[in-house]
Amino acid sequence: MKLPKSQIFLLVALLVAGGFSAFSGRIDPYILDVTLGVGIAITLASSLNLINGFTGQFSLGHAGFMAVGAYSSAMLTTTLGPKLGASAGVLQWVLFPASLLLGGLVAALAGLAVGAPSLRLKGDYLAIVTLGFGEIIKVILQNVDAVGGARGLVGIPDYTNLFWTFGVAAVTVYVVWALLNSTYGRGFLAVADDEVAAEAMGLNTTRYKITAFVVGSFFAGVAGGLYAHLKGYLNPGGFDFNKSIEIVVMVILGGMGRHVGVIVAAVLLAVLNETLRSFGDYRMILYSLLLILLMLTRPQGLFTWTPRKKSAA
Amino acid sequence: MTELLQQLINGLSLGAIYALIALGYTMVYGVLRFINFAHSDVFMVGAYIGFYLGPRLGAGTVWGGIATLAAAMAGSAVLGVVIEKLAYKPLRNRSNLTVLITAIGVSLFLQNAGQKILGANPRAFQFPVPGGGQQRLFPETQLHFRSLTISSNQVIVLAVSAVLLVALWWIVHRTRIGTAMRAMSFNATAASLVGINNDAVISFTFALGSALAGAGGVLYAMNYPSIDPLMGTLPGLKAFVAAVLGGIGNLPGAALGGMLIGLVETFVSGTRMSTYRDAIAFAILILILLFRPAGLLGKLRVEKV
Amino acid sequence: MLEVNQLQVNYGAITALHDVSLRVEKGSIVTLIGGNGAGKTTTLRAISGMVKPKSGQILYEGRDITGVPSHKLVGQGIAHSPEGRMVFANLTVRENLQMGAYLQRDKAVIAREEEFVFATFPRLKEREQQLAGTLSGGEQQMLAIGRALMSQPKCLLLDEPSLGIAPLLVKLIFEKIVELNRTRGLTILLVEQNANLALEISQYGYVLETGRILLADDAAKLRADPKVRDAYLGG
Amino acid sequence: EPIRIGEFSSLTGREAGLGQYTHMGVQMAVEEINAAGGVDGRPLLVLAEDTQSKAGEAATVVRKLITRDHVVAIVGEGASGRCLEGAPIAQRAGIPVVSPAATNPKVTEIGDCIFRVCFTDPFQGTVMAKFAHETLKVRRVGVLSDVASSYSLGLAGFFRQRCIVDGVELVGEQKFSGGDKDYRAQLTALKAARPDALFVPAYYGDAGLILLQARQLGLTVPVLGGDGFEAPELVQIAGAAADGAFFPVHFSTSDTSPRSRSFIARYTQRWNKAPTGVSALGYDALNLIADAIRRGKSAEPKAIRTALAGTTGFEGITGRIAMDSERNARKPASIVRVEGGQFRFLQSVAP
Amino acid sequence: MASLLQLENVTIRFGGLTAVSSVSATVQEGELVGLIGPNGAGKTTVFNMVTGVYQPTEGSIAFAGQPTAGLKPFEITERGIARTFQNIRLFPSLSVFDNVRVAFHLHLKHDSVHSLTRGPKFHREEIELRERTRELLAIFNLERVQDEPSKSLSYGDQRRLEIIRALATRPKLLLLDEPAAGMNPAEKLELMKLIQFIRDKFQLAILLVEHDMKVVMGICQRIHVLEYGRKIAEGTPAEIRANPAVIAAYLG
Ligand SMILES: Nc1ncnc2c1ncn2[C@@H]1O[C@H](COP(=O)(O)OP(=O)(O)OP(=O)(O)O)[C@@H](O)[C@H]1O
Ligand SMILES: Nc1ncnc2c1ncn2[C@@H]1O[C@H](COP(=O)(O)OP(=O)(O)OP(=O)(O)O)[C@@H](O)[C@H]1O
Ligand SMILES: [Mg+2]
Ligand SMILES: [Mg+2]
Repeated sequence: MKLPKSQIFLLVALLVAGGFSAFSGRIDPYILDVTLGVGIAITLASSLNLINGFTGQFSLGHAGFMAVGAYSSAMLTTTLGPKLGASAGVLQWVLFPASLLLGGLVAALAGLAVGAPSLRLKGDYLAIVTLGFGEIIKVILQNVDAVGGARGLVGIPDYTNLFWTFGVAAVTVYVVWALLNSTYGRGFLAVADDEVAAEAMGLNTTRYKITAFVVGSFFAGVAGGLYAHLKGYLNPGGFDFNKSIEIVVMVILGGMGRHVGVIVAAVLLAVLNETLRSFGDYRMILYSLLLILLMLTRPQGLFTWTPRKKSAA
Repeated sequence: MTELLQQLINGLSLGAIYALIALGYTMVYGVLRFINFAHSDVFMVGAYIGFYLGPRLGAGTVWGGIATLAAAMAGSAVLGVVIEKLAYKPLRNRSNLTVLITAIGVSLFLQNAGQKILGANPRAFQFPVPGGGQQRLFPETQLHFRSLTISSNQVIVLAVSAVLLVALWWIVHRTRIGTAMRAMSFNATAASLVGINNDAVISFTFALGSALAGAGGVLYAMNYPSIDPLMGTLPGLKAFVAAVLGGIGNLPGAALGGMLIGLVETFVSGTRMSTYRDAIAFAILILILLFRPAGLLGKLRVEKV
Repeated sequence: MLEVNQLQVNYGAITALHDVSLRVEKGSIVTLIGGNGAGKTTTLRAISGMVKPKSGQILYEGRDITGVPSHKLVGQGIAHSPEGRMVFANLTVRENLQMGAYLQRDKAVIAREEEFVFATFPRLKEREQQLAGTLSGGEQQMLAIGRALMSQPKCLLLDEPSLGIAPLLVKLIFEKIVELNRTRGLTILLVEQNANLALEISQYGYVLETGRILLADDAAKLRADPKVRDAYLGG
Repeated sequence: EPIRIGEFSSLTGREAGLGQYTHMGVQMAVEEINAAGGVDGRPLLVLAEDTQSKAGEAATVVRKLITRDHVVAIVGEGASGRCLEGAPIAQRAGIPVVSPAATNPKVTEIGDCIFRVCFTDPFQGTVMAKFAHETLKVRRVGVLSDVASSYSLGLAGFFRQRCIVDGVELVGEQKFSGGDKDYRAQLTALKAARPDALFVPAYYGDAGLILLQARQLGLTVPVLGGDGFEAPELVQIAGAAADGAFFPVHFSTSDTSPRSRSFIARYTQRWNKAPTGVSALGYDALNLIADAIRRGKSAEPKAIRTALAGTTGFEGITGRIAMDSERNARKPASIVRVEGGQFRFLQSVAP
Repeated sequence: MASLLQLENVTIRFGGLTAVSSVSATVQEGELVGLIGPNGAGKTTVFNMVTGVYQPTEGSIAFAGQPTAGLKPFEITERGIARTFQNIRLFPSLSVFDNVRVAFHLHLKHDSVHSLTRGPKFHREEIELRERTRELLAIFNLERVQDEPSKSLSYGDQRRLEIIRALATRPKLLLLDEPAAGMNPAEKLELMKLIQFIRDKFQLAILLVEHDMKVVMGICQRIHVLEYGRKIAEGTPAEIRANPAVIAAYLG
């Protein structure tokens, strides 16, 4: 059977990730850490792009979904891992993906719970509700002793590697891309453009919005799982409003609803963050100035040469 | 009973400050349809202006206090206008999400430059007494009614907030520039077609909103005399929430939202549920929005198809 | 009164006007006709400062007003009733009209103009307190014209004033345009699809196609021109 | 060829105060050591990284310090949360970490490479409860702690445990969230419970306002705190309302020992302001590492670790330090009382 | 046989204002019916009630024999009513092509899952849809701008695109709200032909709101006239043209 181009892309991406992963032992752990961070950022930004960029909703709670995924996934590996008595390799290749899946599912569930009632809200009202949800999650995590409360969850095994990170990133990008590039998927864009007209064309706008929310949260949750097993430690404070804003910045800087632009923005911001480290406490000052400058010089998003909405699938 | 009353007073004085900041958010939003993230940092700068100018303006006396307050408002207004001109104006015809990012950039800049220039440590918002010792912005006394305690500062906060709110309402609803602001909020192109200078209106809006933030900063610092470059973020976030809760773009709504958030926080704080305070505040907010999708006093924009 | 010289306007990569020149004499009515996408709206937008021309020159009463922003032109006496109406949806009909007189400080004058608009469009009087956004399409069109009149312009740009207006009222509106032109000496640049009617009341006409002036002549001659009849007047 | 030592602390962000004071102590220690000819003839080079007071940064910067900068030991992160994030990575790489001020017991439980020069939460929580009970004769006590801070919750927990043992009644417990600024609601509720004393484990920024507002509300009972109270800003913010507060310090500026006096003088000279407890702890942490290198006669991480574990009588500014088997510094604490804006030494308490 | 669309005593009030008052009307299958009346008579409001944007305050609406009360707009579209808007509502940032393609969505055999798996069936359907989209665009000669975002079209072309988009939902009843607005007489003539062509080719009924009497009288089989929300007349174009009430209120 002839595989279409898009699926070949996905396969190749997965293979490349797997290939590199085999050498990860030889990669400088710091570079690896940053690279994995970039991969997670791509997943976060692409998944939020589905909600904020393509479907035109305004979520400010992506870090909340990420937290849900991170904690669920970490709880599974930290509680079940030691009991299984399996080798680290088995745990990394079997238990860990299961835990990522769990993180994604729990986050998707949360996405459904938040999305279903609140999607009739528009614009900033939706933003506030999602922001509120993120904060509620944070407060609850701070208060639950079983997950470490304010002290944080310690002792999470470091399973996150190149394969899982970039595999997930590739799958996310593929899913978002594939969802949109179909006649069905143009509906997301239509909802973003004009809800009244979309309804009149027979599109169930609520259904589209919920789908975007659930899929977006799912991948945010998976990204959370990766993050947990990269850092080895979780603290509720790490999933606050500022984290959500960070992801929103990637999406907007990338040009809202552009696949490649958002990926590049995610990479750029992560790399910028690291390169500026050498400037010590001027780092954030420079970072903020660069952010303003980027926006002023490329207001249409960094990478406008990527066609936004091609008619060809 | 007295505890309830005491909490009510505490909640109102906290809410009044949220209301002041929320008014600035709401005004800018009303005209430009975007959330000015840097607003909460203008609030911080306002407090620092008060901190540095206070001793020169005779802080500690009633008139000195008023002069300090006015200076902070003026300084913040200038800052607000400068930010608008440099960072937002070049993006005038772009989507408001684009502007949102520069606003976040400006916010980060003010916070971090603030930490570098003003120092990261909290400072005490107090002023030296000529003979030695420290004093507050306004002469302070505690008023006692039975076991109820009200600080004169709390009274000042409430009074100043009320005066500013009324003044603002008057400007927006009773003056020409106010009318222009409202017209712009509905349709900027049409507004320029009837002779409204959009840039002037926007500058004015920023000046006004930032002045309120500056006043809020000084009053906040007076009531909680510990200031630091990140002091704006939390009250800023809450004020933003208050503005939306009241119905973003709606002035009385912002005031009401601010008061409500202040009261909810205070009452929850005083109970066993205090650890869940923010969660409860947000849960209430979400519930209210689900039943009133345009906020408490907001009207859904009519859209005839 | 109004003179446009070799105007070019771009929207991004698209050139909407290539080389448009036209003149509107003081106190005259001039009509601009052309097919969809010809650039009629763009021409009006450029004159009233809503879009910045790439090149070319616009003179108003001898002054160069190229690139001057809309709000300044209102003060100089140019009013524009735009395509798409652009009423202030959340203000009432009355407030919309008063916004139209934003630069006018004399209350008596405002009241007089308001009377005039209400007399012209009694329907608006009936709907005085209704939010403009909930008006019917035709009612909004009346409001847009009325609002433009409120600034007491010397030169009025009308973009398809008859669009969405019932037949009886179309006649009425054209009568009023003539009346304004006669009694107040108002100069009018009219864009109309109802070309027959428009040319009937105009002294001069221009035909615009794909961003270029195709024909320019006395209105009566244009109406008689068989090519124009075929293409724009419906035979 | 300098000996490379890493440092990670919160130089910017919400807890920049803590990080910067620590960093100044570390910086001064290095300058002094190098001025005196270094360690065994080799100068020290400190590579400082900022965690921005943010979760997620510590893990990255510790990896960077280890693999990029090839540090042999790390001074790091006074905040317990971020220490818990960064330290496991150093543990895995076998690089010893000395935390200046992370008091959470979990920190040194990470593994045998993790040390600290400060006392722990159980220690100070217990000490303050004992002090309240025995010295102040408190029978009814109220607690106000910071829900977002593991430090604060930890102290409150150990304080509570000890109170139960001593039979002191806990009449009210309230929570706030760091940076709140308005604590009147909690204080009003606590006042209604009529305690004899309040225990407020909080950092000075919050604590100053809490003291101020408590007095404004007419709540005049003694307030007890943790080491987080110690900073000149406490008194600046609270003014006279700070008088009568009690808290334990690692190091007291009113300490009159020649060693302390000299440290204060040198520090003030160098930085133009007085040191705080964490400055002294940062200073001690670095000196302890230098001392371990000298004693182990090697700048290899393994040797440093072994030498650190064997520390018995290190004379620090914050007292004589001995490492116990849990790698916690065993050393006395002093309790001070605020009087007229000064921290007055009251008594010394041993573990 | 029951009518395709049946309005019975339909009334709607906005606050104190009765915008449509006890209107009854029908449209038969395959019929081309006009709805005319002065500005603000309630024509667009009738469209809004038929398509579920507003719910009538009183009275009932039935489509193909089924009451439509309580249905959401998209559910009504699913049953076979499509519309255009008086104030054009395209998807401004989508390309002309995608504006039409989205509207095919109702008759898709594939959904989100197929978009992901992208099997051969999915591709076949997509190719077919693309063909059909092009056919539709060709009706109005819009293939030349198919990759432009729809917001950059001129007013007249936007109107045409809206009609095509509505057709893509494959309606049994098409509601057109002032389709000829903004077109010159020559273009209007062309539009009239096209409307009739569409009706015949797609076998649908059309309800047309239009102020241009040439258009209405030229193509409608039957005309309803509203004034101040009430129906004042109904009949063939000839009857309407001669109706004194209509002349007084509307035609002049
Ligand atoms: N905002 C815009 N962005 C991009 N292109 C535009 C924009 N507005 C108009 N155009 C293009 O400019 C050209 C001229 O458009 P214009 O609106 O001036 O035509 P018009 O003569 O008014 O047509 P109509 O009779 O349909 O209103 C058209 O090709 C149109 O597609
Ligand atoms: N949502 C609403 N709220 C209040 N009034 C409304 C609303 N919708 C319509 N109306 C009023 O109902 C009346 C009928 O409006 P409608 O849009 O149906 O008129 P129309 O017949 O389509 O007129 P036109 O030919 O001008 O488009 C108008 O007077 C209008 O102001
Ligand atoms: Mg036009
Ligand atoms: Mg209508």
